[in-house]
Amino acid sequence: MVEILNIFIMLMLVITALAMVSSRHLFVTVMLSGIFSLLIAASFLLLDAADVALTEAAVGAGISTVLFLGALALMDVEETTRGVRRIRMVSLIVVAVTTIFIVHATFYMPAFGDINAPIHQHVAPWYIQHVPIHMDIPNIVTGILGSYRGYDTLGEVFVVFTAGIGVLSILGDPIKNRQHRPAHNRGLRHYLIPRLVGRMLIPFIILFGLYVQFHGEYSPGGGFQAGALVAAAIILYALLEGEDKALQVIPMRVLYIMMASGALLYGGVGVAALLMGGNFLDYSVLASTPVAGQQWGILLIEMGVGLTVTGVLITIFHAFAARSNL
Amino acid sequence: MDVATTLGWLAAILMLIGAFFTFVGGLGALRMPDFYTRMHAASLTDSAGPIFILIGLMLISETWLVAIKVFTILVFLLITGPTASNALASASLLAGNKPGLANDQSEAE
Amino acid sequence: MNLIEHLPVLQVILPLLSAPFCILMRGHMLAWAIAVVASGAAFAVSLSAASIVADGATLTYAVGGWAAPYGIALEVDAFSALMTMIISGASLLALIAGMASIRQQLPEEKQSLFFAAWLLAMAGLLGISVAADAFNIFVFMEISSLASYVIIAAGPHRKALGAVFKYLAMGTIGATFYLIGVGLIYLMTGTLNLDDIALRVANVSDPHPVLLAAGFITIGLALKAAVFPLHVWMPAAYNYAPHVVSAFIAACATKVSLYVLFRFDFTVFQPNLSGHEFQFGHFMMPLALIGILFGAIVAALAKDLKRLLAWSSVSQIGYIVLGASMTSEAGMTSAIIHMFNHALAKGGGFLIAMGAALYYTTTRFSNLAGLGKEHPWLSGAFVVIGCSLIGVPGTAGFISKWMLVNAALEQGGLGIFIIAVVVFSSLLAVIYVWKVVELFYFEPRPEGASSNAVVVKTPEKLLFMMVVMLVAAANVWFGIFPGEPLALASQAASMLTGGAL
Amino acid sequence: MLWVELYHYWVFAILLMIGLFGVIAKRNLVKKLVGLSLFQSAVFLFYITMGKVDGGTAPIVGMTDSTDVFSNPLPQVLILTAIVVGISTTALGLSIVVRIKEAYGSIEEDVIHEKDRAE
Repeated sequence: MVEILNIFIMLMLVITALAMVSSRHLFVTVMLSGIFSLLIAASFLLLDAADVALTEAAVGAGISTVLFLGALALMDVEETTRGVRRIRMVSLIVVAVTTIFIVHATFYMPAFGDINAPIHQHVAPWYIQHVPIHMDIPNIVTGILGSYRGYDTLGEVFVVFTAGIGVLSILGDPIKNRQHRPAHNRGLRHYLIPRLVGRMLIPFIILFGLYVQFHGEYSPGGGFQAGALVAAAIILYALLEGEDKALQVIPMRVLYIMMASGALLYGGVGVAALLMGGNFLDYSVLASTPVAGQQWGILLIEMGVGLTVTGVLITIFHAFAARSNL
Repeated sequence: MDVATTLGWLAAILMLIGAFFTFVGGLGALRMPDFYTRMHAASLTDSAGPIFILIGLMLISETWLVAIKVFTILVFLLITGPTASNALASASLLAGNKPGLANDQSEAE
Repeated sequence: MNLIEHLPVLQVILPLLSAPFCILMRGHMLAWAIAVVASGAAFAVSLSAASIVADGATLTYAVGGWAAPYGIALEVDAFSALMTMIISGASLLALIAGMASIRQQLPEEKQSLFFAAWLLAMAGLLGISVAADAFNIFVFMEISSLASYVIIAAGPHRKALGAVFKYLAMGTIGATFYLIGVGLIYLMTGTLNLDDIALRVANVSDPHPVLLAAGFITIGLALKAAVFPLHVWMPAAYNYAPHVVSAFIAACATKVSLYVLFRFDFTVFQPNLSGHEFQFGHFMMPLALIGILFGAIVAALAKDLKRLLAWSSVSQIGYIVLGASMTSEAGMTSAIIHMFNHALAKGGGFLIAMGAALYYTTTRFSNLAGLGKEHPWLSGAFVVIGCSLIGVPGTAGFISKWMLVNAALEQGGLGIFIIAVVVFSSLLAVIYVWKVVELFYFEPRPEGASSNAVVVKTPEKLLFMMVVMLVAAANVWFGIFPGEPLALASQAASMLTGGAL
Repeated sequence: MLWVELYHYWVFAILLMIGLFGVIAKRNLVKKLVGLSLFQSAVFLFYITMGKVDGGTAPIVGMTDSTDVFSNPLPQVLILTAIVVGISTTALGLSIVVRIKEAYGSIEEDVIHEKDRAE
């Protein structure tokens, strides 16, 4: 039964992808890419990856679509050139050859779902066995993400941080960009119903974000998903009430501090472990018992992730919005 | 028939009804003549379909917690769906997209 | 706390954690100071790590206290120590020399963001160099790439944007190809730690997916390393980046991708896949040879100093790949020592382009004539660095060419052909360097040519000239006394090819 | 049956190639970015697919019976990181496209090339 659902979603994925690439209307392409993200999130859920599904839904279908739409507000939404025929032929050949190579190799891969495949025999069972012992938390994904591979996650936070300062550096400070124009942007003030409903929803979204943040050790979720949710709530506020209002609630200065302090909090936990005699990011030394230390460490670094992600996503939104109203 | 089986059958029927509404909504969005009628079809059935499907799911959920969660989802869907349709329609109207009325059509012919 | 023990991780986190402080500081000079101090600290760490590993030792570090393969391991050996020295040294020198140029090209309010991105780019490159985990390499590759896009896009010309977009698209494809390769390896072996992969890849049920992985990883990294014919993003990106960024990125960015490629191929694939040495050599060598000639020819036709240097990089990367494609210890030594020597020469070359732009606004040839008379020291330094690019005896470039020719002689009949190509491309290098020298010394300054775009303050000028002289002197010094880098390079080469025997 | 065991990988290959085609062949910069994110999504699917165990559940201890078989958590961790990297790249790419549009008045590569050449 699940297999049929799987095949159905896979088919939908391919169809959506084809439509995305072939549509000449960019708006359609972007909306289809949002649908694609939701479909692939459903597929992740079927494949037992709840955390990934939550992230993909929040990021791919939510934030990414908002960013694309913000950028499209500035451009022609019609694709005018079809491209050079020669390039299309060359890319078709490249693509076809690569596909043949991959499909050829799949025949020698372990079968889908085979528990005897090497990946289920080495390393991964150790994690499943040791997360309850080392950290005593139910969500194994959070345990690996926060501690065993915490250094990767540190890198991930800095990737987000880089994107934040990158967009600011490329598009310029939103406040300065906004000074050049009259404040005609009032959000959706004249739309009564969306405004009322939206305002009612914002507290719930933030509440859910906080739940995802602090319940990440027990259920799917964590700093990144929570950050995306809280940022979505603030972005919704900005859409309803206008960016000026949103910038009054959380000024740019605060956003700068959020971006930097989240990354520093994460790094700081690592350095604290270093100073207390452990290796970098070795949370075991942070508290009286190693298990408590691990739990504190994961809690703190997840907060760092949440802070940075929230700050960066809101900043990126403001940076785009300030441009598109020029 | 014990209670569980009855509930199961009831849930199946409710979900089928919900699926039917959703399907009709999709059909309407494809076949209706202009933007507003299409949106009307999609929006109405997008509220009706989930009501039946989610109530069906609530009937067969194993614990109360799950049922409450599904109910919460239903409440949010009932609030956000129509709001989105409203926003979409007023945006379209604001952009100058006039509804195609019956007499307009006769003029066009 | 024993600091020596923590050297591998300090190497990365010192610049990484300094970056957020840069954006918290309002003053741009303060951000510059943080960047300089962090680069200096990273350079000091890399020097002390290099002194430990020079005799073949390896520093390993388990991040989070979790032993590999469960946790992420860091490893510093001779090869990575050399890379970290190149990266942090290039960053330090470029930052010190670039004060005036940054002021010329970047608005003040953007500078603290610029320095933060700079530090992140450097930290990413350093993170790749010390990583011993296939996925961790991907993460830090993305930090360095994203930050590089940001600092290149800071270039004042609008063409910088197009160049960055192309770089972003191709860089992401390259990184994703690498990710696919890592995924395939993980699928077949169940591990991500490089040493563990090397152990387990020999016992996989079927080599086909591993071969596909080798293909994806090689192509992905070759894309990021701008190996011919995947170099198309590189000349424009180097050309339109801010001058100071060109000097930094050109010295180290593509070499780090090559470093990952070599490490992966020589320690994971070649010892465990029969015939893979042959495949690697015969895939890379023709590309390297064509790249060497093609890059040199386009460079000889260039009409802009930065463009010339960028295309010369295509050619010089060819030399590095050529050395590696012989899959012998001598060839690998020549490749690694050329990474170091080319960083010195190319970094220096872009520093001089920066100086020229400082005095004459642009680096177009039509605008640079007569530089030799007005700024004799600067053009003198270019002559030295140009000699190093050509490979004149007595300069650093000669050492690597000499090693390359020696390695080629081991290859028998094919070696003669290789040497012929190397000699011919050196002649082309003479042509393109001579073009600039002629321009500097033998052509009069055109009437009405623009000059002195910004007021260069005396301390800035002193620092700049000091760095340029230092780099020029290093080009000569390491040509006469190549001891330390050569020791590291041959140590690294024997470690890499030792696995292949 | 062979195809049931492998079709997930084939879907990955097809999606990957649709994305790659979008990046290489399309001349519109936004389209290229959409292709790029499609290309990355395909890789996410590949990783998650290989982590699935038949009859397994999401790797959360104690959600259901403790004797459960869990799907492999490690690819999920890697993909969480990769998704974040993907959105960061997209955001940065979009901001560059916005600047290109302002500088050139177009986001079609051919038009941009022409304007560059005209300079």
